Amino acid sequence: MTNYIGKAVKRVEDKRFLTGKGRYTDDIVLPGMLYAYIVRSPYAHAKINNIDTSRAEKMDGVVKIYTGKDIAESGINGIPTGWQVNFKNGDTMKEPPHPLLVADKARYMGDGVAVVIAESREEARDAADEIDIDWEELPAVASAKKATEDGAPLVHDEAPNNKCFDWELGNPKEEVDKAMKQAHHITTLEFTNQRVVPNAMETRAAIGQYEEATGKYTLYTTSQNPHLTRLLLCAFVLGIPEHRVRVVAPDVGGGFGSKIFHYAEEALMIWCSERLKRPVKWTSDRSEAFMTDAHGRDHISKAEMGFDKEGNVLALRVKTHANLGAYLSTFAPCVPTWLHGTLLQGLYVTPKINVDVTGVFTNTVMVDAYRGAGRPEATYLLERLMDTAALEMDMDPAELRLKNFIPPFDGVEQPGYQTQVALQYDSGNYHAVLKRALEMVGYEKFRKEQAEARKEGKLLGIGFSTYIEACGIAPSAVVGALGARAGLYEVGQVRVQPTGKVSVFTGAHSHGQGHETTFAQVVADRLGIPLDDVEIIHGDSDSVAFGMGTYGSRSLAVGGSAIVKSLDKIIEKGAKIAAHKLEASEEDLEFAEGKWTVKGTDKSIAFGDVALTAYVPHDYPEGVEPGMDFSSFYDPANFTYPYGAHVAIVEVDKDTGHTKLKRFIAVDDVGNVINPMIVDGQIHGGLAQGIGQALFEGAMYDEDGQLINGSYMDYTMPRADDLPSFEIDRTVTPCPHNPLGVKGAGEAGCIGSTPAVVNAVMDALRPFGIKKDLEMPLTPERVWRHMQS
Amino acid sequence: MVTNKFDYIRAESVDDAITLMVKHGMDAKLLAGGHSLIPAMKLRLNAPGVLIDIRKIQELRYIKKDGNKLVIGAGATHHDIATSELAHQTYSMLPEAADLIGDQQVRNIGTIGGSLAHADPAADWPGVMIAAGASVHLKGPDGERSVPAEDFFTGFYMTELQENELLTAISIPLPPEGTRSAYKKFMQPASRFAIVGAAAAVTVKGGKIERVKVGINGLADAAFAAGNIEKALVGKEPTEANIDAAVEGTGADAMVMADHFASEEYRLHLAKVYAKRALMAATQ
Amino acid sequence: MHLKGSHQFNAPAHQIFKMLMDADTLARITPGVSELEATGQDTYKAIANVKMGPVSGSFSGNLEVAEKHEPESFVLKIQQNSKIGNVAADVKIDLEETSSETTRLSFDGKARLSGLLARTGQRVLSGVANTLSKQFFKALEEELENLAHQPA
Amino acid sequence: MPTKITMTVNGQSVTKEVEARTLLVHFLRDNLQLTGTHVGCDTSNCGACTILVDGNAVKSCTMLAVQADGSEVTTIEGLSQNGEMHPLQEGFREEHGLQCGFCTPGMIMAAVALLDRNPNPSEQEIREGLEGNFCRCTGYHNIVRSIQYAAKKINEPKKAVAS
Repeated sequence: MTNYIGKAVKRVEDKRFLTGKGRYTDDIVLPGMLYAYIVRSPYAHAKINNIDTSRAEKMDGVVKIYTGKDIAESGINGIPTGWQVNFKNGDTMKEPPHPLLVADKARYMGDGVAVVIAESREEARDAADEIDIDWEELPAVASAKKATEDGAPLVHDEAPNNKCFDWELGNPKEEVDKAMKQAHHITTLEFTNQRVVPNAMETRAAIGQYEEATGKYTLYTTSQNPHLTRLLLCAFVLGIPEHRVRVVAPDVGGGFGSKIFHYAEEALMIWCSERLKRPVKWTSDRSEAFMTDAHGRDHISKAEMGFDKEGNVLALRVKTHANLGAYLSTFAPCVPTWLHGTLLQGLYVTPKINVDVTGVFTNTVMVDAYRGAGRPEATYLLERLMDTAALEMDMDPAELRLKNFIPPFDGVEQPGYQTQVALQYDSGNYHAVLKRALEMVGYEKFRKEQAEARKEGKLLGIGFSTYIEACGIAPSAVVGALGARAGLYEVGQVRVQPTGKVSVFTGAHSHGQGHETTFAQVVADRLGIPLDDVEIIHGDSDSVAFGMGTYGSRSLAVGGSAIVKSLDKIIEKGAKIAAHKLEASEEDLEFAEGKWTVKGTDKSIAFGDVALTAYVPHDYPEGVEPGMDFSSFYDPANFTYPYGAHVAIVEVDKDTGHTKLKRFIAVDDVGNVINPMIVDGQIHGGLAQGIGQALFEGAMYDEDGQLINGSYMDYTMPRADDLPSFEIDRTVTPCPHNPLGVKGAGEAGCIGSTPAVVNAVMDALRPFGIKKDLEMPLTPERVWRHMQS
Repeated sequence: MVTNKFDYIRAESVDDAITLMVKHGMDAKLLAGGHSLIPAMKLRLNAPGVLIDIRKIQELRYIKKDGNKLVIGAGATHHDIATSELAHQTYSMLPEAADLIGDQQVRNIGTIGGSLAHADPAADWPGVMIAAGASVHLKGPDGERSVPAEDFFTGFYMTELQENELLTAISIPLPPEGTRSAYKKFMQPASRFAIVGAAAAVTVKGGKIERVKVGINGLADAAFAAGNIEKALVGKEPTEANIDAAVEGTGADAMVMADHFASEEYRLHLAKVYAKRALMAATQ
Repeated sequence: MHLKGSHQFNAPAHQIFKMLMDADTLARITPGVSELEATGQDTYKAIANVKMGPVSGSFSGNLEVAEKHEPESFVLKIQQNSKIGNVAADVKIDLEETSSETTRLSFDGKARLSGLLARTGQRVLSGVANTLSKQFFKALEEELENLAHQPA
Repeated sequence: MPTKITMTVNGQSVTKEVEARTLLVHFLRDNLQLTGTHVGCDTSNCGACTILVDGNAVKSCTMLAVQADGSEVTTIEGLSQNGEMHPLQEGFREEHGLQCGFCTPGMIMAAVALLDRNPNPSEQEIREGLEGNFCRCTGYHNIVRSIQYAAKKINEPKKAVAS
């Protein structure tokens, strides 16, 4: 049996994780390894008058202490950003330097100031306490909106009003204003899409290893994106030769975006190792992770949606202040613009849309992509508008959506759908997912139950959300035109070994997504060989030609397609060899079930025999090279556009404001599915994170820029008993432009779920009037206060 | 994740622990379950020079009936109490509260003595002990003494424990017939400590409340007995209306805490709601 | 963090005011303060040891008395640094005579925390503040009582 | 001042000298190279470091190695017997109860203790029993299924084994 696609194949990577044999960065111990501890700013904004390391240097086991001054003096460039978004007037965005350690001034609580390197973790930690820093605290600003006001503290002198860029997309503002004037009803929301902390369970870690004898550098790092890290490290930060640099991302314990980016600690460990000629390891504590891992979301938005009398959407107007943090992280400028503004069409035929975004520096840690990246923010905005509008216009929220959906199109017979905000959707049947969700929830029955419950004073609520996302990032030419400083293709190499076993090298990286299984299914299925004969190799820049990593639900759509391209080349070459061996013409052969057969006969040759012939080419077709090893670069023709409908049912405790999520229904369309078990798992995880944002999570900076809930004692992570079992289903609308017809599933759950939950709470609170200005997370006190007001 | 350096000594007995405390003075800390102390030490919020480990002192780990009292050794873990039939028979709020502390891993290691001596105002045991009318037994170089739970908690992490004194046991008078109890807790969602916890022990005779005791934790800087409720309910029928009226004003003269999870106003509101829930559970 | 509280004392305002202006007394009654050394007119160097439950830290820094309006009010400006974080506080203290022999002392101000204390201490901060102010009031009361019992 | 400690880890007796401040999790990872036990936080909340000490689930980041002197310790590496996966390990694989694998060892060890005390837990009891363990990947849905799978397997009549 070699038919693997669409089957819930158990994961091949599980055995090592289940037996404690996973190999994460912090598990790695190299001979002679030193340990680094990074001293960080306790202030959000402060001048460094002096650093005295003399006492610390004398501590046991201390090998060396470097400060920001050492970094500055060695002339290292800072960490660059990978995306450029210019001002509306054409001026280049502000891109202040982001040093590995700061020398003059700290710009967020957690900014690195010095690194202590010692023989042991304990000694490095002890010595750090003996460093004396003379700080001069400066006024700080943490809110994106306040930061743009006149007189606000400046994070970087070169960015007046802390503006990094301002940006606009969609129809001209005047057209949208005109359409709004004709609206029968306008729903307006002003809200914060709060800052959340990705919180992958494995904290970041990095080991730098420089070998003097060979001039080789190795970086072991917790990265979703090892090749890009290598490129940035070599070409922009340290100026070291890329061909002598190996970046390894071994087993990585979750990322959710936060490990896509090139972080200062990675370059710092390499730099320290080069100086000390010994490997140096840094492992983040959780408290440190809260302060220094890039956070997600943090938009302050005003959104207005105009409707005609019948409830048809006429126009959408959005103004967003996006917090970028103190420096620009790798994808920071792209997230609130090209991953947010472009998704504001949603699933609706809104004829006029204008979105205006200001990117803002603040004295907080960097903000960048977090599961969904921009798309959850867009979805939250649209779906809160939809449910609120339905309440205000006294319409059914499901009906209002069905009325405004873009009609079905498959992208083959019917063309893709051109939005007002730059994208062209590939294929979709949006009515189908919502109708299926309504069926699963038993909508009419629920409304009756709700009415009964209300009579008894119980607060039951139902909330909807439908979403679309742009995944499979992305056509290089398109993203290049939008400001990306790299291409976004993927690399897939298939190496058939002489015995017919297959090694596959992918530039995508797996940190929980199960590539080692899903990709192997694709390969085994196409080649007609047992799954066990396929090995997927990823995460090591020395093994894999190149890669753009895993994020934006792109691995299978882009990385998988690159592998398919190479498989096609293998089969094509195999046919030449098979034809020679079978003394037939290529056209007379067909490849199926792992063998080439002369059509209409029982003459055939197995894949393994062809492989062996390719490596032992004694009897071989003329003009054909020996070996079977092909590498392909796949650059997609378009993004992919998964979509779905989510429904939440909640009960609010009238006495305390506590929300209990009772049911969660998700119907997603992620295109074709290779491994339904893995896709379901991706959806589940995304749902938990999206629900987490709605009800529990939120990083809180006080007005002095202090992160005041930087530990699990104060930052609420969703636990098993906070969540119900999920009820999920899907429809399948294949992607018309990639060979697998897949769209991507990693972010779907996280994008759709947040507004569904918030809408459900608002619906539960309906007996108290129409509530719309409740901020996430919907903590019991906030909900209780709303019931009082 | 790295504590400061310290010396570790395992005490073999209660007397041994006291001798060690006298010897090492202010620089020493007792280590029971360690689930408050060790995390603080890992963050370097605390750096004692000596840890005296009392976790393995067997003479401290018991739950037994002694005459008309239930006596719980300070070394009994939360799990021990959660699964103790004896504790359940005495006051069902004992295992009920034990089960709401931390998580299974914490309950396996954390001890009642450690929790009471630590006196975290958001911990669950203080309110329960007050409602149970418990006495806390202390032993020091000058001998033994006992303090009513109601007087034991004096402030934020502060108790009647004097220097070099060890909390050895808690004794709880067996309740009169017709007594029921409950502990209800509104959790801080991240740490799962109590934002407000209310323990109620109610004795009903002939349809009237003969005795009632309510302990509240989480609300103020120390757990306290809600005297207002006692005054309002004794002699009354345990009806919802009477309970509603009785919980009014709960915590009114307490120094109420506030943080980003719950403001003073909200905490005061919750105190009423949870006092009522505990009372309802113990009477209805 | 908002700091707020008040307490009634059995002493006239000027007496309390005088007492609070005396460095030795202030060092004695301020919880945790082990040393208060004058560095100039109304400015002090202060060393404090705070031991409270899970937290134990040695702080050092400055204390300044500003905006003095004897005997009605003054502002206490405190900056204390430690390995576990820093505290900066501005607290206005008002003394209002409620009768010839009684005075209500109220304080109102803001403490700003940074570093580890800010990040991990939120759950305990208002409790710490409450207890410290309770201790302060109690100590001041005792100090006033001692004074009353001393022969004039 | 290093202290000599002896304990039984996964059935083998080990004696080592450690600093008093060495956490049990660091002892396992650094001194015994048992890196299956992970560190996910520094406040004793996440449970990634959960192991069994004398049969009880504990968070090894909140216990000193010296406190475990004389104890019997089981880590994820010691769970399979004679090359056979424990029903929980099997359950997590069958029901896709893991993704990135980082929380998995702690989650499984917590589940071992959970089933030990309650061999037939309801879904709600499983969810409550996992309150000391965070997973960021799975949304817990399949972890619950995995534990149900294992419970069923453990409670099956042992005839399969006997034959």
